Amino acid sequence: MKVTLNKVFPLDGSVEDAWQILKDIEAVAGCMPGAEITDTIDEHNYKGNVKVKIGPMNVAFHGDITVQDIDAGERQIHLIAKGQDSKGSSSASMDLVARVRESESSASELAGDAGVTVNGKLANFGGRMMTQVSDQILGQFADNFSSKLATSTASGESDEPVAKPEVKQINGLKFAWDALVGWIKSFFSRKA
Amino acid sequence: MIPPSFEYHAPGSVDDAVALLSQYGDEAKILAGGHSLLPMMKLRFAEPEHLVDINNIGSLKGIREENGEIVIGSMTSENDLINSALLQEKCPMLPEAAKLIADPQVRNRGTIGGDISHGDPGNDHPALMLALDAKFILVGSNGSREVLAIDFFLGTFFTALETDEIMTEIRIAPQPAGTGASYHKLKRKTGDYATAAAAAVIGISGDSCRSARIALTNLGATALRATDAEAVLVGQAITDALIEQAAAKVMEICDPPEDLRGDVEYKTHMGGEMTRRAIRDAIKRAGGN
Amino acid sequence: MSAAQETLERQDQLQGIGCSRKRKEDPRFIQGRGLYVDDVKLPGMLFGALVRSPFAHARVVSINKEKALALPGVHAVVTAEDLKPLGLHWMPTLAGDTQAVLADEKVCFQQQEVAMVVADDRYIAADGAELVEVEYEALPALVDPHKAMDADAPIIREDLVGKDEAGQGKRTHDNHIFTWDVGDKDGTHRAFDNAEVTVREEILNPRVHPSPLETCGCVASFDKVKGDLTVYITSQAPHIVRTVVTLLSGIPESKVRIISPDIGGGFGNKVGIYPGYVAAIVASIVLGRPVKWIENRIDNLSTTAFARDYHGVGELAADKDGRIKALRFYALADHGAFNAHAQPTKWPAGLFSICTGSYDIPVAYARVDGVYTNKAPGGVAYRCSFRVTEAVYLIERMIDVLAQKLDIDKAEIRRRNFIKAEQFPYQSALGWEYDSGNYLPALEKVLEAVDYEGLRREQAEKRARGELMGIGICTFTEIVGAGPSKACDVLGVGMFDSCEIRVHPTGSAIARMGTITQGQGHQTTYAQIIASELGLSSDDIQIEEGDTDTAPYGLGTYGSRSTPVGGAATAMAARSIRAKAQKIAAHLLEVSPEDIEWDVDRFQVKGNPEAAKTMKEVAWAAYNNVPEGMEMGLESVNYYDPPNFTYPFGIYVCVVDIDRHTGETTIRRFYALDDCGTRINPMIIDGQIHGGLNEAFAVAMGQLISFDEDGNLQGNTLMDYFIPTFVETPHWETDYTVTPSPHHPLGAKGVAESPHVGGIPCFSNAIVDAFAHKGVTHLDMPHTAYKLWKTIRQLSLDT
Amino acid sequence: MAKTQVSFNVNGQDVDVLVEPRELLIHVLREQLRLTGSHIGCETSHCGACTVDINGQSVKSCTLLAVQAQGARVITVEGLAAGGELHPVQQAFMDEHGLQCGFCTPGMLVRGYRLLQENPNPSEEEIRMGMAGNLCRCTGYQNIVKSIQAAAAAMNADAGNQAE
Repeated sequence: MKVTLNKVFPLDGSVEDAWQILKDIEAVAGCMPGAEITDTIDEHNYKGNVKVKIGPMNVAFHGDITVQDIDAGERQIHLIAKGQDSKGSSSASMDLVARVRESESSASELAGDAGVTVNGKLANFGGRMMTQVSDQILGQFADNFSSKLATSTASGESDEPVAKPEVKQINGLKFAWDALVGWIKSFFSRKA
Repeated sequence: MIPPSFEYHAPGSVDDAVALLSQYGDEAKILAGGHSLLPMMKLRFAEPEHLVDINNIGSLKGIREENGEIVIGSMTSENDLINSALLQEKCPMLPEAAKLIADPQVRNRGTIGGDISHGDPGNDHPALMLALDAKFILVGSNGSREVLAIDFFLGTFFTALETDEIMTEIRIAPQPAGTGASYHKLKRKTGDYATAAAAAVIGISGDSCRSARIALTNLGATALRATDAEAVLVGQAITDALIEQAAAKVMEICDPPEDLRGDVEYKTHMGGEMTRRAIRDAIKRAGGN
Repeated sequence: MSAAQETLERQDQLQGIGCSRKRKEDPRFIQGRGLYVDDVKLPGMLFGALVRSPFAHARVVSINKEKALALPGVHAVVTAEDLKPLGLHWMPTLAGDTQAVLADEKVCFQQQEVAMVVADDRYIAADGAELVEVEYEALPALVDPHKAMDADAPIIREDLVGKDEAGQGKRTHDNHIFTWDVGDKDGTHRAFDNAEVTVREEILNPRVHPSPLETCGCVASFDKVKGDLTVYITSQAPHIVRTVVTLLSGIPESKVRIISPDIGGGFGNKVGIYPGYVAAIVASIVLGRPVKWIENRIDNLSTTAFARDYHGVGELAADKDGRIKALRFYALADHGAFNAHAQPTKWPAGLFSICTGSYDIPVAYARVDGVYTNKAPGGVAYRCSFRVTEAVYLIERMIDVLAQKLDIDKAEIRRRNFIKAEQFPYQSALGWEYDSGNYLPALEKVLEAVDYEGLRREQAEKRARGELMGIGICTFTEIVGAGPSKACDVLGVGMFDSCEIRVHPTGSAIARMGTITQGQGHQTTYAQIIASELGLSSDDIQIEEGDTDTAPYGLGTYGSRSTPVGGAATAMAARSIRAKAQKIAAHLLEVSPEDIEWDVDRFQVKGNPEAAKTMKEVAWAAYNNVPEGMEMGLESVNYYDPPNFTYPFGIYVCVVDIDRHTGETTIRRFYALDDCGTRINPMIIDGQIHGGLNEAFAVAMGQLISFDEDGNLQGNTLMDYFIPTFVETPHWETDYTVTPSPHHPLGAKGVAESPHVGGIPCFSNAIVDAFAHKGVTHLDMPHTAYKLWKTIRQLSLDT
Repeated sequence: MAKTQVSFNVNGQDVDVLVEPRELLIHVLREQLRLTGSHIGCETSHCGACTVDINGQSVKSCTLLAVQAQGARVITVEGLAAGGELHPVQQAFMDEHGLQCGFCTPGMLVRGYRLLQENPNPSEEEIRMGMAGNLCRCTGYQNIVKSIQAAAAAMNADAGNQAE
């Protein structure tokens, strides 16, 4: 089950500030809802987790993140994240190319092309919601990214945005996974 | 398909249940009818550490009338809805719709409160509640509050319920004379979720539409209230052309995921068709034609 | 009372052939006393749970058992590595291929068996299975059989690379299994070149699953002291299982006991030998304790025995009057990752060559190519004989296509092409000898019963109003009762079947069979056969099946072979007992055997019916007073090798109304006339037909095992997989004619599968007929509301 | 996981069992109490083979925890016959050929038994709706409908006789 997404999100900060965050893999990972880097093997290889707990649903993926390419000229990174859930019953992978660039409409913009693949139990029972889910995850990633950018760029309103990523991450999780879980659930549930 | 281990709690009162929910927070799940949660646990998608079984709380069961309002306990089973003389007389759409849910055995366990609380757009009661303009009583550690159906469903599987809250009652105001209601559900087979379903509550005076509430099942991230479609009808003389316009408005707000039941185009058109049928029946029952 | 009346009364008391007697097996079932495999609980029994692959195609990089083994109550985690030393990591399939028991370095379909966790109970086993850590390296999955033989297709069976055959003759690609063809290729091509009219249609029989209500499972129990292996198993062919177990394990067949207890429906799902069985047997041998393995429903729908997945192309050549001059059928068969097709060894496409159907077609050619894909193995006969549903579906759809092309009525075109009664025994263009049939009168009987003309008139009126009504006709011929051992064997064992009868001194009897009932009511019908042959009440005749220690060797029950083969063996065994009994009777009556005649339940002296000995009396004498030099006792065993298959036929009509706003279909009427030759128990026959029609309804209208592009299964639970309930299921009308089989000792032909085989095309013909006036010639199954609405939409019929 | 004691009444007999909270009633009935009449067909509460009667209601015991049966009156197929007499529903299934492989039959019987108490004179449609939670692969349902109708007739005749 594979879905491809091409998204562009407006950013408040400058292209240069945005690039400082984008090229920092740990920072980027921090923008992924529920994701964390557990150890750094080298500058191109990391191990990480994505944990999701929503409604009665639990999914925990652990796997590898490989930095295929960091192109300072293009201000573009290419990541591949591959993971299996802790029970070995599902697997997911994401091939993400993200770049920051100038924009007419906003200070700068974040452009992401992602290919998300799910296999196993999740694909059996939740596969057909992947587009919505991936879409929302990527959107949430962008929101968190711009929040981080906002907090990183010194400004008077620094206290407000600080809380922002927190909140957004939680909501992001909820929204993103609600759809998938609700769908999976509707497969099995009859009535509560 | 074997559920994982958990600790089991069977509180005898709402207060005890709420206490357990506040104590265990995210690790606790409420067990109502169990026909949503247990299959998910068997698949190991859900692994709550604590199950709070509220089946022993008698106060959550039953259907009564209270200052004109119909009051339904959240743990009232689908079959109790079907067999309720009060509902058959004052709110016949509910027992009729309940007959379209699952199968007889499941309807003995499945509860209206559980169906609503999951905020699953595939469940039937959310749309019915929207069309009936119902109110929900939620009880938590901070006491009791009332939430309108229209404010309750926030996203797929995401409702206004806080983790320490339990839905205790559903309250439905009486329909004024000259009001008719109908629910039409298209499904692949007995026990299936709606491919598309529509509930319509229509009030008429003379041959024109006095009031209208239309809601949809399984056609979006939540049950949908079709206010634009309602606006098309209200204040107008009911004609086939008008019903067509309403159906068209309904189709505009449908955003269903594709699955084995059908693609977006099919489900959207079925949303329109179920709406046509629901409106026509509702009008008949309101005394129109 | 007159002698005639008195004879009739004695006949009735036997409750023999032709009587709708109540089933002898029912009392235990209605009181919850059936014994199914999961009901078996042996002392010290452990439970096995399988770890399955989340990928359709992947390398198994590593398997870590430690966490699972550390869980209290887990006794073992079995993987391919453990099976290798025993040579049990691969097993033979019924189709000449081999199949991985537990994934050997790679997995080739989703949910493939990777390891078995053996624990104290099913709860701990399930917990343990989650703790087995398997590292996979995903490979590109091949899902579409049409792409299987592309140059760049991923190779599924690396174990076969370089081998130019996989047990079924030459192959031309690493994902190619076999090419099988039959008939006069050149003659057929010529006939098409010179034809006045030809039609061609691509016709799919989608992947479905028999899904009996009881899933597959077993309890394996190895006695380390005695060296005996006993296996309770959900098998439609216990004797073949025993032979395979011996071939695999080296345990002498005399020390292997296979018991098929009550079986909760088979429908082809329980013919094969599955990895779970083998893993449980090995675990029991290794641990010296009984081990139970039971599938859950997801496992069942995902792994054990799919059916169909035949991607066909049908072509007919005819003259302007619709007389068929030639037939050319092709099918691409998706066999999944291992060729575990259920079939007699020499028949890689089963009996697909029955595809000329009920029609007199001078020349024909059929070809089937089998390919591997990353899907579960199988290709079983889902309530039919091997690939007969696929064959009948093609011809019964194609003759409708031809009728529409020539604008000939769909009943009339069948009249014009039927094999005539006087042509039997009939040699078909593809090599079969149809033993008997009488199609035309049966068709006329049905058309009259349903007022066919009236239905067509009503349809015309409805079409004028824009409504959708369809009338489906199916006039099919089945081929069942595999089979003559010269033509059919399984792993080299000829497809005979057997019966052993012992008559006890007091005149009751026990018969043991090589077949095994799964709901067909063998314990009743076999008893009725013996009752009529021996003149003993069927109440007093006990039938035993399924225990290889007591029953004579037989090939089992599938392909409607029980009555045609096992039933024949029963009659023959009974007849040899009666022959001996006649000598004893003559001895008791002090006349010569030639001077006595058989009358219902007794031997009487010709011309002096008063001088008679009942079979009961003879039975007693058989144990104390037999003629000089005769062996005592009254028993016989018969191994029956049928001279030919039997060819039951049927005429079905289905009337449907389709809601043009939702695509929903209402089956208004379904009329089924079946001719299965001699009818042994009409009540049971009707029940079999109801059930077969309902499974046909399920296949035609909703069943589908589907995959996404990566080989992930979709809808593998009963939420999505369509099993009709009381509410969706239509009312069935049944009827019959009787054309006995000339070569079967009783004239019986077998019936259980006809309604499935004939029902499916009848539903499809009705659905397509509803759109025929708009030029629609074919719609692939399943005919769901969703798919039909799409057609309605395309034709703008919904406005 | 600690086990808890659960006490309930099965087919007129009081029983105490020690179970884990996660144990499903169907497993406890079949494996601890050896009442193997009720079967497991789908595990997702679609097929009804596990149907038992709990406190006067038909319930799918694959989707009920054994701990939830505390204090309940449970009737399984083994409890339908009384005093060596088959229940009319059992007799009717035998007379009308309402079963084939027998796997769905216990669930059908227990559901049919309750249906006829909920509605002593069901129409064919009411029978089909009332039995819709039980799947059968063998019979095509027609003879099961006949069986329920025959049982209803027999029970009503019985009731009539007693009334006289």
